[in-house]
Amino acid sequence: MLDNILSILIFFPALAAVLGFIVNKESIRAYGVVVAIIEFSLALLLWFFFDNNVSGMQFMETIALVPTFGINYIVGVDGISLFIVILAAFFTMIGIASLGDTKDIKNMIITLLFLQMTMVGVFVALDAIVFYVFWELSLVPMLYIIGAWGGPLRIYASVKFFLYTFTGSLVMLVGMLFMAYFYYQATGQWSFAILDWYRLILPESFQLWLFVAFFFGFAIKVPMFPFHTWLPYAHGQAPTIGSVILAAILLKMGTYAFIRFSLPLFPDASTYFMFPIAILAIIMIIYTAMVAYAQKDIKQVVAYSSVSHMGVIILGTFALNVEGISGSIFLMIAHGVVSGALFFLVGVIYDRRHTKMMDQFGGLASVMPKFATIFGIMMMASVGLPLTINFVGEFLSLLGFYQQSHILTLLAGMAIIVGAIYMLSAYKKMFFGEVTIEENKNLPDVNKRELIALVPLVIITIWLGIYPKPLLGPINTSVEAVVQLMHEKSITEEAKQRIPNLDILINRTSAKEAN
Amino acid sequence: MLSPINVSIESLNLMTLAPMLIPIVGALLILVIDLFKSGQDKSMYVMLSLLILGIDFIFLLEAAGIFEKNGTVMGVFDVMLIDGLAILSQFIIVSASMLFIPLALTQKRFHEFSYPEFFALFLFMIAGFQFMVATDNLILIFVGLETASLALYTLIAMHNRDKSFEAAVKYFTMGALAAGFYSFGSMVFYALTGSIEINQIAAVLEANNFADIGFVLIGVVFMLASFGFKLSMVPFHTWTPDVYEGSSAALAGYMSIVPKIAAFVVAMRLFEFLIHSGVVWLEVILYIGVVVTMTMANIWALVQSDVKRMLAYSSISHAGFVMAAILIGTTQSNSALFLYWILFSFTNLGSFSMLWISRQKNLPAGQSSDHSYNKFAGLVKTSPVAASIMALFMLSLAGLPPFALFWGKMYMISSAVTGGYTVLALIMALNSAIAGYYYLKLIVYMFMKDPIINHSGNISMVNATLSLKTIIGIAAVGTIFAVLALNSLLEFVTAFVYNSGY
Amino acid sequence: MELFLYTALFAPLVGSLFAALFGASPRTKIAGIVPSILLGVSLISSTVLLVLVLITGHTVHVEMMTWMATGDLYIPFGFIVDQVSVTMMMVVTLVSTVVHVYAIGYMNHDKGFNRFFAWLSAFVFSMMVLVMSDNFAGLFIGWEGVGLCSWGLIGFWYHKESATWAANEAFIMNRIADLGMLIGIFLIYWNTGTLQYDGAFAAMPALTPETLTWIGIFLFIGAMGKSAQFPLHTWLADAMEGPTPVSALIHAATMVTAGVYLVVRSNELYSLIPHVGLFIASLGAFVAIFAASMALVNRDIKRVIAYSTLSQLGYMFVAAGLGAYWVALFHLMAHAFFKALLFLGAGNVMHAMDSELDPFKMGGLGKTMKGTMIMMTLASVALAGIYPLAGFFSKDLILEVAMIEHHYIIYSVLLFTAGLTAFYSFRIVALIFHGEERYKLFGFHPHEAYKFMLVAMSPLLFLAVIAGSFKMTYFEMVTYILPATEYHVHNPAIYWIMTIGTQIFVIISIYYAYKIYMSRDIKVPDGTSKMEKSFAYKLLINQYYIPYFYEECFVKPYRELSTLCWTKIDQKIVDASVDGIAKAFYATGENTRAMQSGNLSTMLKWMVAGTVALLSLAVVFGLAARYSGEIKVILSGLGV
Amino acid sequence: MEIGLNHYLVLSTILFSIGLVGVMRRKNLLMLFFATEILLNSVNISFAAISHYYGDLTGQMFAFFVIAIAASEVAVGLGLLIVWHKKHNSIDLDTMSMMRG
Repeated sequence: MLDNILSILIFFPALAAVLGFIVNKESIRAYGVVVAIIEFSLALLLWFFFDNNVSGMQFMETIALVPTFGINYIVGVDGISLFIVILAAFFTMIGIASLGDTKDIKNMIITLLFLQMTMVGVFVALDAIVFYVFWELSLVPMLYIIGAWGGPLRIYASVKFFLYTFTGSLVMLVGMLFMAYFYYQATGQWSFAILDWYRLILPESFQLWLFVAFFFGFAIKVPMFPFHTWLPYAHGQAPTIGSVILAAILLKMGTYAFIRFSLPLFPDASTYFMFPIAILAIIMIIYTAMVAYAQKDIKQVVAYSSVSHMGVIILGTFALNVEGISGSIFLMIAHGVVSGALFFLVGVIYDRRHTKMMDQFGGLASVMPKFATIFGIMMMASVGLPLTINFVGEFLSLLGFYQQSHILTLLAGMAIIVGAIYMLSAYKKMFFGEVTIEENKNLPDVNKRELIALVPLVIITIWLGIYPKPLLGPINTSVEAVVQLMHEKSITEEAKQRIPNLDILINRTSAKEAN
Repeated sequence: MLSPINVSIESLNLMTLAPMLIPIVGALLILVIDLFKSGQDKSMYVMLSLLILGIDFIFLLEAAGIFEKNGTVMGVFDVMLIDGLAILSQFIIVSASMLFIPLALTQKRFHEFSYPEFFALFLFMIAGFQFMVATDNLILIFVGLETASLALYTLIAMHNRDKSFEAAVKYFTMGALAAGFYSFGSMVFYALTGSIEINQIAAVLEANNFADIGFVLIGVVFMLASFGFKLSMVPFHTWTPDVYEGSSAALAGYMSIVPKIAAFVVAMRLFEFLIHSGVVWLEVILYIGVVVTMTMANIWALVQSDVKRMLAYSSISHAGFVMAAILIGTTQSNSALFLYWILFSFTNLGSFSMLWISRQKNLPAGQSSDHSYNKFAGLVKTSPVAASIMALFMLSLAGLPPFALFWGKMYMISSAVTGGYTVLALIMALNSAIAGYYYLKLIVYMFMKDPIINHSGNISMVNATLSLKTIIGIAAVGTIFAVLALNSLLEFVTAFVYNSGY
Repeated sequence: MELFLYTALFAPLVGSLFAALFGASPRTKIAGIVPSILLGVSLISSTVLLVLVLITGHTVHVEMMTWMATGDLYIPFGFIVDQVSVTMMMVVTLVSTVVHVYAIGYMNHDKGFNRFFAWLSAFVFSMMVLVMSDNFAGLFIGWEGVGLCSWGLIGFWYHKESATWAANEAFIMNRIADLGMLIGIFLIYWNTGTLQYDGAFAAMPALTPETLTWIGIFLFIGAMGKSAQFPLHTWLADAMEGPTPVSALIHAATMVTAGVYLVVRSNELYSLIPHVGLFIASLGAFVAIFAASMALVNRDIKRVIAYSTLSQLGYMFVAAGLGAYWVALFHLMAHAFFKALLFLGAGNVMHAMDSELDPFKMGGLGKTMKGTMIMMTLASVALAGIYPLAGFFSKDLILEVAMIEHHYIIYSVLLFTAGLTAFYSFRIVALIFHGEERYKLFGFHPHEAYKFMLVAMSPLLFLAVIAGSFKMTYFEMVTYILPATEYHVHNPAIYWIMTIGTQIFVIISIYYAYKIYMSRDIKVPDGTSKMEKSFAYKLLINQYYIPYFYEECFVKPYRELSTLCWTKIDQKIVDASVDGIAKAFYATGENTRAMQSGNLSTMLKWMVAGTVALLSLAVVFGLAARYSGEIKVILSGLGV
Repeated sequence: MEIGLNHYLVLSTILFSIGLVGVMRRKNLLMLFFATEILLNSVNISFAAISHYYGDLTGQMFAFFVIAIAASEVAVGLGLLIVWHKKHNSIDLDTMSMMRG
């Protein structure tokens, strides 16, 4: 059971989805909830049996797919991917549970389950092609969700989302094929297994090109400035659940891939491109924050804010030291929780008023106090207040990058200012002041179903803000291994001294082999 | 003073001829049956030709066995040439035909299938293609080519609509021109080398290492022109969309697969030795041709309003994509070509069959063409299964993993990478991105729009019968689970291509 | 002892959560009383700790649990009670207990009663975290926490536009400073490898001067934000939008002094970099007079008191900057008492005048509100620094420090400011309580506040009066960990001249204040009088036009730039280019599809044309190949 | 002067070009077929000539095959032509452009 728990995690939702076609429309919601709960508890089981002291991959499975061309089905988790997997399961669960009454809800739930398969797949895949398969496959359900349940511009938004990401990842595919080819030249056999690639030391020039190729795929997914413009449309048009999953999980694929591929495979290139990327990240942080400030649509504010936060994540990733990378991974989780919650909250108000324009609101604090409180907590988390989940991530990311560049960190630190500006003004517009518009006079406060989604998120936000250790521990262990690997692999002087040497011995063996 | 001919039957080894003879005999058989007792039901003919093709297939397996034992075989005065390419392509031809022929058993009655000639011609055509791929003698190639083409023109015309006649005439006329080019080209080669067998031509040319390159190139140009026509390379592609639109969806799907693979094999035989012996010009021209073909075809496909026409352009683009293999000319690329085409034939035949299955007798009201996008709007509401399957084929054509065509694309691009054609690889990749748009367009219509024409229930299935559904089922399964068969397929193809020295 | 520490720390939190339970429900007394009681508990345990520290000189240091640990970074939730922090704890708990009790009366009729106490206790908790934490990260938690609570309390009446605006202004300005602090923290971590006070300060002497300077500057930027030093001062005056108890607690006694606390806490750092210290002192002096000058003319009692707070903070920074840390701390403590008292008094007045703030519309309130009058007068006396009240000991000490450190400019500035202080304090006292009863014109019916409110205020009054006498004991205690420098002008002559001189100067100012503002012909200013026309008046009443300047030069441009970024850059450039590429492809298709004219002979022409094109290329190439030799010759002839 | 191989080749090339021009210019379907016939037969000439020049029969065989194929092409072509003429009673190319774009 435990030996192939990962495969179960991946394919259980898919199987459930297929069977879901038979389930009656009336009871599909219950079905979906149950399936999601089972999946989530499996994920928790995974965490329970996860060995925090092993830096390498655990629960690995290998099945030969196309051995002649070196494509194998390899999956495994380490501290880096573990929690994102759990997060994915968690969000699908509360997402389905809190799903309002939507038209053809059956298709929606089935699509969500398929989406869950692809999400889990991306984060546990250890073979480049398998990774690519899930990576691309994840576009389809999201395309359908945005395109079928979205707003007026939904088709434009969904197609843009699909094609933009698709294009980027095709360039990435070429990069992967090159990588495999280099491996073939070096060892005489084809392999797409990431762990094999880790052992390959490339000359710097190759690294630079491959880094760029991979960069396109990842940067569009993140999305990094200037490839971010699909995101506002996608978020703006998508239904609540779509935005939540998109912001919470799908965006993380890009940043996760940076840590899984770019850094360990191309340490020198990563060092070489560190400053350009850091500058992009800073543009993301400040520029998108300003754009967010200019928005009139609360959902767009949240959308742009998440771009801004992704900037901090990127910055932490390219700090190339343990503090920064752990911070960025933690911030992935944090941002998932917080922005997911924010999109939920926007959905709550949208369901009531069918508008997202902030000037349609005002004074909601007196009408919907519970809602205002939760929104306030999440907003404060999003602006990175200490003892909320976001702060830990942002603090560590910035702290990490400070070692690389002082002035850039100072600029990036503006995040805490500009973030406060747009968030507070948005909150002021929506919740403070007198209630002017008639419809707002007696809006119902958050109901039970919405609380099901929101309360756990609030709890997590505070709990992990006060006690992040359960996550930081495993993350730290794996990140140390990655950083050490990078240091050992790097060939240029600059990389050697920018990437700290932890002189620890990496054990890439999976837990099973370990004991 | 002529001496009496004495040849031992063994030296002829007629086994090499058997796979072609079978369909011919079958065709004659059908004609004879009609002669004695006309007015048989089409189902009988369908099953009969299916059986014949089955036998043909078995003989092919036989041939494959022989090839695996003792490599390339020449036969019948060294006119026939049974090597890996021949066998692989014949496999594709025959199996694609076997997948095609049951499509004749439609719900609606279509004029052409009521004639036994249809099936006879069909079998003749297959024989023609088999000849084409199983020789390196220019005459025999020519004969095979023309047999197949002439039969094909007639098949198209038999659909018996204004459009189909127009299509047939267009195809025919341009085909005639292409034939002219072909004969002129082979004339040039004959003049240069005094031989009409490709390997000997190659030998002679290399012997005097391309002394008068100018004339060689002239020959090459005419060959390019004629095969460019067959493979619908820009600018020789103009017939493709019209012919596809004019002919029945099923036949269009067939045309997008079988004639092309035959032409590919010949092109491979003819051009690769030239490229390998360093005719830079041809390399450049092919490079341009490949890029232009796949890009332009994609761009034209973007603006189509009829699904069948869109698929026509898309298959042009796919052909261009695969043409790259001949340009790259490594073993990996050549096996990538076959791999790609096998997977492509599944997917494409599937998608055309989906059109075929949704085909009404006459044009639906307010429609300019049989398969406009609007017809499929909101299909997911009326018949979700059909919509999902169609979407599946579209995604596969777009090269979305893990569906069939992705693996072909991936292997092809990888071969470009290993062949050192980095830029080409990038262009190929990005082209699939462009192509993504129009495949997506259909999905958008099916899944995200509301029905525009108020079709009564299952418009998408009006033409459905068990056999059609079976074919589509096979195609769908093949498309989804391609990855499982991939390894063995890859080994098989690579072995055959490699052993026949390509 | 840990027990007391944890009680002192967490009692307020419990109170806050308790009040929060009633957050949505209508106001209940219990939601106010329980937090007050819990604060009392916290006060008691702080006192116990104070006594312990006072007697034994021991310090209590606990580490509750790990917070963040990754790489080499290790940050625990650690708390320390030493002489410095215990002082702050006393101040905080004492003042806040008083304010809580007072607020039960003050907020009596407000429908946000419960919410108010939730926020207020939460504030106390974060303040305790701030002062008790044993590392910079913990400090930062409290730092941001108090910021959050002050946001919530300034904007407590959220339906008022001005209130919410002020709240956001305060939060954002503090954020700007916090960034500086964060950078300071990063510097400390990467240079000393830890964020624990002891570890960090122990490592500091080894660092290069410029590193230390940077650390010092960035930490002080943080302090500037919280303590509203120039140029980040504007938020404090606007923060008076909040309920008066809030002003008393947060914007007089506790939060704004956090900056001073930070500087005192990192005295080991600042004593290594005296030049930064001098800068701090100078800035402090400047702010002292700058704020006092604005207080002279302002027509809003709360703002006047706010400015005086600002100016007193300036005094504290002078002391801290000049290395007299214990003096700074001492003045902090004394100031907390009388300033809180002053605010609460102002609160009574507001209550009486139903939220009227313009002293010119009052006058003669002394008759109806004796208690308040006495308290405010005494508080003002203390503030002015008249012997023997608290202000005299703490404030004059600072003057002496300046004198002894030979910073005569600073000294004279402070001296002059002392005069101003006395003047504006008694200006409002006079305007409010004495002279003609102008409020009658506006139909107010003032009344004294509840008894228990006055009773609640009395401890502050008591302390404001006698706090000065603790000077030496306090010195003994706190100099366990702070540099123990006695500040005494040794030449008795000069000493006496100084002291007496100051006293006289102050008294004169008070006299003038009374003389001007008690006169019968005080009218509500209507912008006609000569004084109001004068440039100086305009300058002062408009706060040196600094808020306008900020509005014009930062707020507006930022807003416009944001809109520009969105409408122009994001949509017109970035997004348009992406769509442009797609459109380009599509347009190419539309334009070239004409090639497919459907006419057979055109198709044939295309085929032939293609062939001919290839043919010509072939011929060219062939010729080139044949005559390659000649071509080479020609090219070389051309010099290629 | 006596006629050599080149003359035949030149002749056939000229004929081929004529054929091409015809293919491009002719709007009448029937004429179009004639033009294609010219194309093929021009090739036949040179095949015959070359095979005589090399003195082996392959070329002439090719020529025969070409003739045969030409014949069958004409058969199919005329068939199509007749059908078209029945339907539209015109054999002008410009009548057949239903499908375009």
